[in-house]
Amino acid sequence: MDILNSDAVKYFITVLAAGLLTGVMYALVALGFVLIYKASGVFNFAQGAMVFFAALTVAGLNEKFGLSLWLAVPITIVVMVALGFLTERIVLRPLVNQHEITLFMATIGLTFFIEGLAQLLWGSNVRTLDLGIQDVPFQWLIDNTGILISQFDLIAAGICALLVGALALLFNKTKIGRALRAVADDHQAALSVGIPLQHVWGIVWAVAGFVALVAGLLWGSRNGVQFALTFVALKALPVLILGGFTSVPGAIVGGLIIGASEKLAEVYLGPYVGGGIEGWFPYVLALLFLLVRPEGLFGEKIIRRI
Amino acid sequence: MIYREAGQYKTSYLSDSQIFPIAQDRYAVAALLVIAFIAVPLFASAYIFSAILIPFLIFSLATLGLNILTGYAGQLSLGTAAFMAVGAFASYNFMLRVPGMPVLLAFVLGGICAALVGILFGLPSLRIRGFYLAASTLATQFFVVWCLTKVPWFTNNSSSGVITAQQVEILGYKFETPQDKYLLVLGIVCVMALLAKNMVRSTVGRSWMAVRDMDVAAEVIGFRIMKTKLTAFAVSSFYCGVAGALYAYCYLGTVEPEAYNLDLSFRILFMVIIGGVGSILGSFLGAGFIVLLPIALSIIVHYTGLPNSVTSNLELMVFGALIIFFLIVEPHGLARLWQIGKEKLRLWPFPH
Amino acid sequence: MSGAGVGRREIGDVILKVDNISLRFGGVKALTDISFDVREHEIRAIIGPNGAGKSSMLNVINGVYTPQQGSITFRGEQRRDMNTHEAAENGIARTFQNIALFTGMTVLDNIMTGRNLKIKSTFIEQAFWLGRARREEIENRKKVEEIIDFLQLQSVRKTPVARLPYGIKKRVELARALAAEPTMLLLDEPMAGMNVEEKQDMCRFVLDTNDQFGTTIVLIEHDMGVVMDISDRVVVLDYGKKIGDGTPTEVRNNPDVIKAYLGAH
Amino acid sequence: MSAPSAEIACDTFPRLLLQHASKRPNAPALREKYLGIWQTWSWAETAAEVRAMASGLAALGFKRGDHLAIIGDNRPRLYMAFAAAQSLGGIAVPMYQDAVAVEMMHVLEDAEIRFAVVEDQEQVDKLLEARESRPQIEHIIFADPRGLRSYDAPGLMSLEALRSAGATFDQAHPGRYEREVALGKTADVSVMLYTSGTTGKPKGVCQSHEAFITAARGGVQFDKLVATDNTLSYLPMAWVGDHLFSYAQFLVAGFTVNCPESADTVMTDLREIGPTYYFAPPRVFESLLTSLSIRMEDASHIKQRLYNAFMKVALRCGSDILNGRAVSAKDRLLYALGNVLVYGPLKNTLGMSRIRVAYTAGAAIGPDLFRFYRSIGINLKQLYGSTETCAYVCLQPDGEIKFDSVGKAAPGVEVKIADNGEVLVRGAMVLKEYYKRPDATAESIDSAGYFRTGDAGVFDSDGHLKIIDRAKDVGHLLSGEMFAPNYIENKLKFFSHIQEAVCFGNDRDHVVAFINIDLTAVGNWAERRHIVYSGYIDLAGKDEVVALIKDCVEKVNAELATEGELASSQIARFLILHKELDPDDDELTRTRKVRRGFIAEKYEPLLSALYSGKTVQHIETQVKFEDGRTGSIAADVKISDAKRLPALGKAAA
Repeated sequence: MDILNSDAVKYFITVLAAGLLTGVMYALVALGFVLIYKASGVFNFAQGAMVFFAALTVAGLNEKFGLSLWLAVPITIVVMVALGFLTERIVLRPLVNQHEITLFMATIGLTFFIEGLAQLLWGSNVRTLDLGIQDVPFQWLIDNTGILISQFDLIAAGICALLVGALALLFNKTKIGRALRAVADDHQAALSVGIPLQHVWGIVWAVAGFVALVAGLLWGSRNGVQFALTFVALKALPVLILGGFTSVPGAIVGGLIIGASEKLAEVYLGPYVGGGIEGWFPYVLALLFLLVRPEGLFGEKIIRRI
Repeated sequence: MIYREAGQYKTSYLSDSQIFPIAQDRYAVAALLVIAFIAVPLFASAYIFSAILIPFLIFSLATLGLNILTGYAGQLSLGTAAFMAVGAFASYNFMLRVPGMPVLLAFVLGGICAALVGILFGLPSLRIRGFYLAASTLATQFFVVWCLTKVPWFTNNSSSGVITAQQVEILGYKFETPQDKYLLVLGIVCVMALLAKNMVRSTVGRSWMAVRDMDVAAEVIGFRIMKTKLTAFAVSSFYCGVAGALYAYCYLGTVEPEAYNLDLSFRILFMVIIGGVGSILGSFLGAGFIVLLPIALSIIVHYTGLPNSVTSNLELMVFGALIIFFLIVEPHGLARLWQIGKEKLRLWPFPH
Repeated sequence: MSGAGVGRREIGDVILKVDNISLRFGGVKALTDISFDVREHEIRAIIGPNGAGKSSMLNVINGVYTPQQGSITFRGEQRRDMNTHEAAENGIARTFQNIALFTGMTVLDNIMTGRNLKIKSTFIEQAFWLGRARREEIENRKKVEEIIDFLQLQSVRKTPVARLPYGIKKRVELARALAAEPTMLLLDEPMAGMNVEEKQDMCRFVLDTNDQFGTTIVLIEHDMGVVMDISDRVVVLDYGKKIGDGTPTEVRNNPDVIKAYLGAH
Repeated sequence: MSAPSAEIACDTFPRLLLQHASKRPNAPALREKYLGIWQTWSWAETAAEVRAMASGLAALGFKRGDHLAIIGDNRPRLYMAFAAAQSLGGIAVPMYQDAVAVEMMHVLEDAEIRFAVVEDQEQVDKLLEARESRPQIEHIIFADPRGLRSYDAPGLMSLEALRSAGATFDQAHPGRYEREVALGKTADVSVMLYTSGTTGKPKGVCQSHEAFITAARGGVQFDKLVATDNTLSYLPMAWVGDHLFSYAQFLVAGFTVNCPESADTVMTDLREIGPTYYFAPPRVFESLLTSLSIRMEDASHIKQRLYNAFMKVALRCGSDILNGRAVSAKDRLLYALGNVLVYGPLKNTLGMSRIRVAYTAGAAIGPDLFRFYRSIGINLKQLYGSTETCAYVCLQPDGEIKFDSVGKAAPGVEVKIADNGEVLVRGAMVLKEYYKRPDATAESIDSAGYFRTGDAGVFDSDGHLKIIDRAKDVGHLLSGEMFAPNYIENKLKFFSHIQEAVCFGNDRDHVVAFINIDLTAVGNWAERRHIVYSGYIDLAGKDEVVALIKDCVEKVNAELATEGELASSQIARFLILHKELDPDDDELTRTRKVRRGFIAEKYEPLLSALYSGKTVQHIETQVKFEDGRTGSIAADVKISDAKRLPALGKAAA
């Protein structure tokens, strides 16, 4: 058991754990994508912008109006839910039954709109968001194992787990959840048994807005609230490619893989090629993966009939 | 209304398949070319050349490139800027490292390098489609820019990562003034637009559209899907590569890899959407629109007395809203509006 | 309309032979141990109730599906399975049950795509509209125009296919298949969803094609009247199995076929 | 006879052809839209094809004086067949391509057809069927081999085969073709056109080269037609008008004749070619105007207002501008603006922007219709003629256009009015004879050489001829006043809602009318009023429609009231027929003239109801469908009274 105690191994575990915990947060963003994709077949590129918008709104309310987090967060929840509803109403409803690429491009437009709106409302300077959780190593772990793991990451991971659990409950135990799943399985069938499709879509967008807020709070307090937050959402793309667009477990597993692999790659591969590979490594990984398994880890294989 | 087509009949397939079958269109295009090549250089100011006309033409070329891939071949790409970057840095290195390299050849070689990278990153398109492909083209975007930033050889060991484009000289004539550069870009863009038009009206263009519209049927009638898609990637990337080189040589002058970022890719995608998916003319309309819009916005903002910082955010919002608007109301963009208008004029005063 | 076989080209040797073809999708058996042959210049119909595996059979013949078992012999060359591109190069063209036209193109361009295998110029030559590319474009346009004339599509030549009525779309699809000058034409329900007049037209076009170009035709059709009128021989499938094979009269009197059809209706 | 020289007189069609071929070998003679483009035959190519065809016919034994039947749509090769037959001293006999077998049979037998050049399988089938009872039909030559590959009837061959046989024959007999052409005399019969014949069997009208060449020369000179003109030939080749415009004038003036791709594409093809010289019967102009109005109704409000405003300007001054009369500067300016915004585009979309001269004939044209085309700047004119006069008697000179006259006597034509009002014509263009009908010939040409046109007409003060009716149709009411049914029918038909009208009144005390509504126009009218209908019968029976037609009838009555003697011919009662009159049911001739007697017999119950005062009459009618089956339709036809006005002239007196 000496090997486990060697510095190299400890370092590896530290990196891996940090990666996995980041991955959990990726998964959280990816979850927003999956929710919307499952229910309405829209690949919502604007999820990242929604994360940014949420974080900026909380920070802005806090900074400009001096509202405490306890007040700013509920207001933002309302704003995000409204944003989700409006998006569904104004952007996606008129595009129903369009080609998926068209929907995708519409969400790119939405991304720009939301980003512009966020900065127009709150300005474009970098802000901090203090959730009261220190981003310091978890002392107990250092004492006992010598592995450095951020306390913040751990708590964030915990919150993510809670959220996933809550969503799972929502999906599996409630009436809305059952309707949602029915819609996800087959739009036509859901319609024919009388499930109000657009109602369900509105709810999904609202929930996605809420998920974006949670992600925005966590990422914002970790990295500061700034435009770069939107790039976090881009990281969710490889996560989705790995996990499959329609799978909640896929989003989680994919997030963990991407989080871990990009950190490991950066630490162990980066120095040889000049560093900064975190930016593209997940994509190339996902790309290579796609070539082997185009439908993702948990996605369903599509048989095309002619 | 202005169209008088009675009596324009075709006695050969050649005249029937010409680019502008209607005589009035031919005259209009000829007039436009005369204006662009002769009148504009005589009267336009340096500001108009460098702030409007040159970027408009270069973006048109890049949009044309993306339109070939997305509009004609149906493969969505978010990595346009990366191909532009490859074209620019490859041209730079050809100029730098090959003594006596003619600049036009360097542009072509830059385009070819971009085409090769395009083929490489187009390979996934054989197995994946739709936004899976779009997501994977993001890999190109990030990887290429990272490569150019991290490998000092590409930027000739420039410490800041910034390169300065060499002097453009063709047959001893130095292209220095904005006017010179405008004419050079205009010439290249016209020739390449013509080539693109020829491609889309020939078998290669039909193969792209066939794969776009119904790939199984395309395969059954004998198109090779792989060859078709990769040709589209290659041609598209070539166009983007040349546009990227012109962006560096005739517009920015000094340039860093980050200039070819994701934002530029999106901007060109917007030009395609607003201009018209699957339309050569649309590429020009879209580019014109998106080049002029911020200028118009800043004028408006200036007159309304709002702070200047508003402009850039307003620009984002207007772009976003316009994209959504066009996708909902007129998915084929300005080109379709133009076409509808033209049809109306042809049928005037009848509605149909 | 002339009756079956009247004055048509003489039927030749076996051009296509499928032996013991079995095809499964996952656990579902689409085709089980199917064997039959098609002779040169004949019109061979495949009939059967819905889900009998007719379309799957065509998809196996031109390589869209790969059967798990069996072999295909086309023009004397035996192979495990067909590949789509090989099939096209060997002169097998087809139409689809659900119209598979290129919706963003005009009628003319759609039919021109059918000639792609005849085009030898590279995309660079095409970009420069050089001698060979231009010549090929014009030669092929002429061929396409002959087909437009043959199928009487003159008035819609430059109409985008999306704007056409259903019956004309079907005809354009036939035109695209004919543009390849195929030796064998696979028609998947060419008359489905048509009214009586359109059906008559289509029958005439199918017979004319067979007559004029000597094209071997394998067609799937539901309308028994049509099948009996125009086909030389008929294969009957039911639940992926062959239950009858012979001339229309033989098939009509086959007790298994009668049973399957009565059972289906 | 010696070999022909270039000096030979151009007094037969084959010699005219050769002259064009030698003088302007590369100029376009014929065009046909085929395989998507306008395939062109130069004069040299045309002459060469004709030569090959003629030699081929000669090889088959076609002799001087033989008849060659020509059946099909307007195709360059069929026009060439005329010249080929004439080169050998033969006579071309064009036949209506849509004629049913029975009608065809009569002509085939009457003209003793041994040779026929036909377009396609459809015609071949008809001839093969005819041959079972008319075995003299030896050779059937078809232009389009489609579907005919497996036919093995004796004497059946393709035009392609005929031409190659001709080429071989030509080589074996050098100079034969030239000799044959040189043998032709201008007085030889060149073509035999069958009259549509409102009564009795069609008669073959024998016309010489001289007749048609004279008529063509007169027209060419009159309207200054030149070699660069273009026409679109789309009217039946068997009709005298087409023969004059697309064959005789084509060879005289040397302009280009363009053949449309198919019947479906005539409008598109017209637009593409943009002819400079155009001919159409009134019904074509009428249906064009109808479809134009319907299309305009869908236009946006602004466009409609623009259109209406400028059409007002055009109606005010358009004709005057075209006639070269003085027009105020303001109107000229407005008209010029209108030309840019409305008339120009309108003519362009109709394919008429290049027209220098357009003619209409064959039936009376409504003044509104006529005025419309002239006002937008189309030089539309009327002419008067018949099969027996090579469609050539009176023409309207430029600048002297009257809506109700057919113009002045054309160059080289003598016209006079007989005592009974009948128009008499003398000149080179008058027929040689009716084929094998010396009785009919004698009856229609008087001792002084005047041809009786059978039309009743008067000259007005400017020397313009005004045609009132068929002379034999002009009858008298019981009261003794003149009754000219056609005249009244035409007035009715000028209303766009009325497709056909048949008037009765000879030897009766008042006039009654059968009316066919125009399904398109009235259907549209009904749709705009949200009147639901299922088809012609249903629509014709609607009270609203009856009221609409009644209004038209009363307007006609009002007009008639001002016309002296004709005032007594006002329509007392009318009905809307329950079926459309149809040539297939023998109610109309192939040229769509009503067969009044036949109709009176067929619808006897309706006619007696009109005169008996009933308001409803049940009737059952046999009809023939397109596929040859017959069926019957039954309906209760409503009969209405129309208001008559006191004669204005009389009231004053």
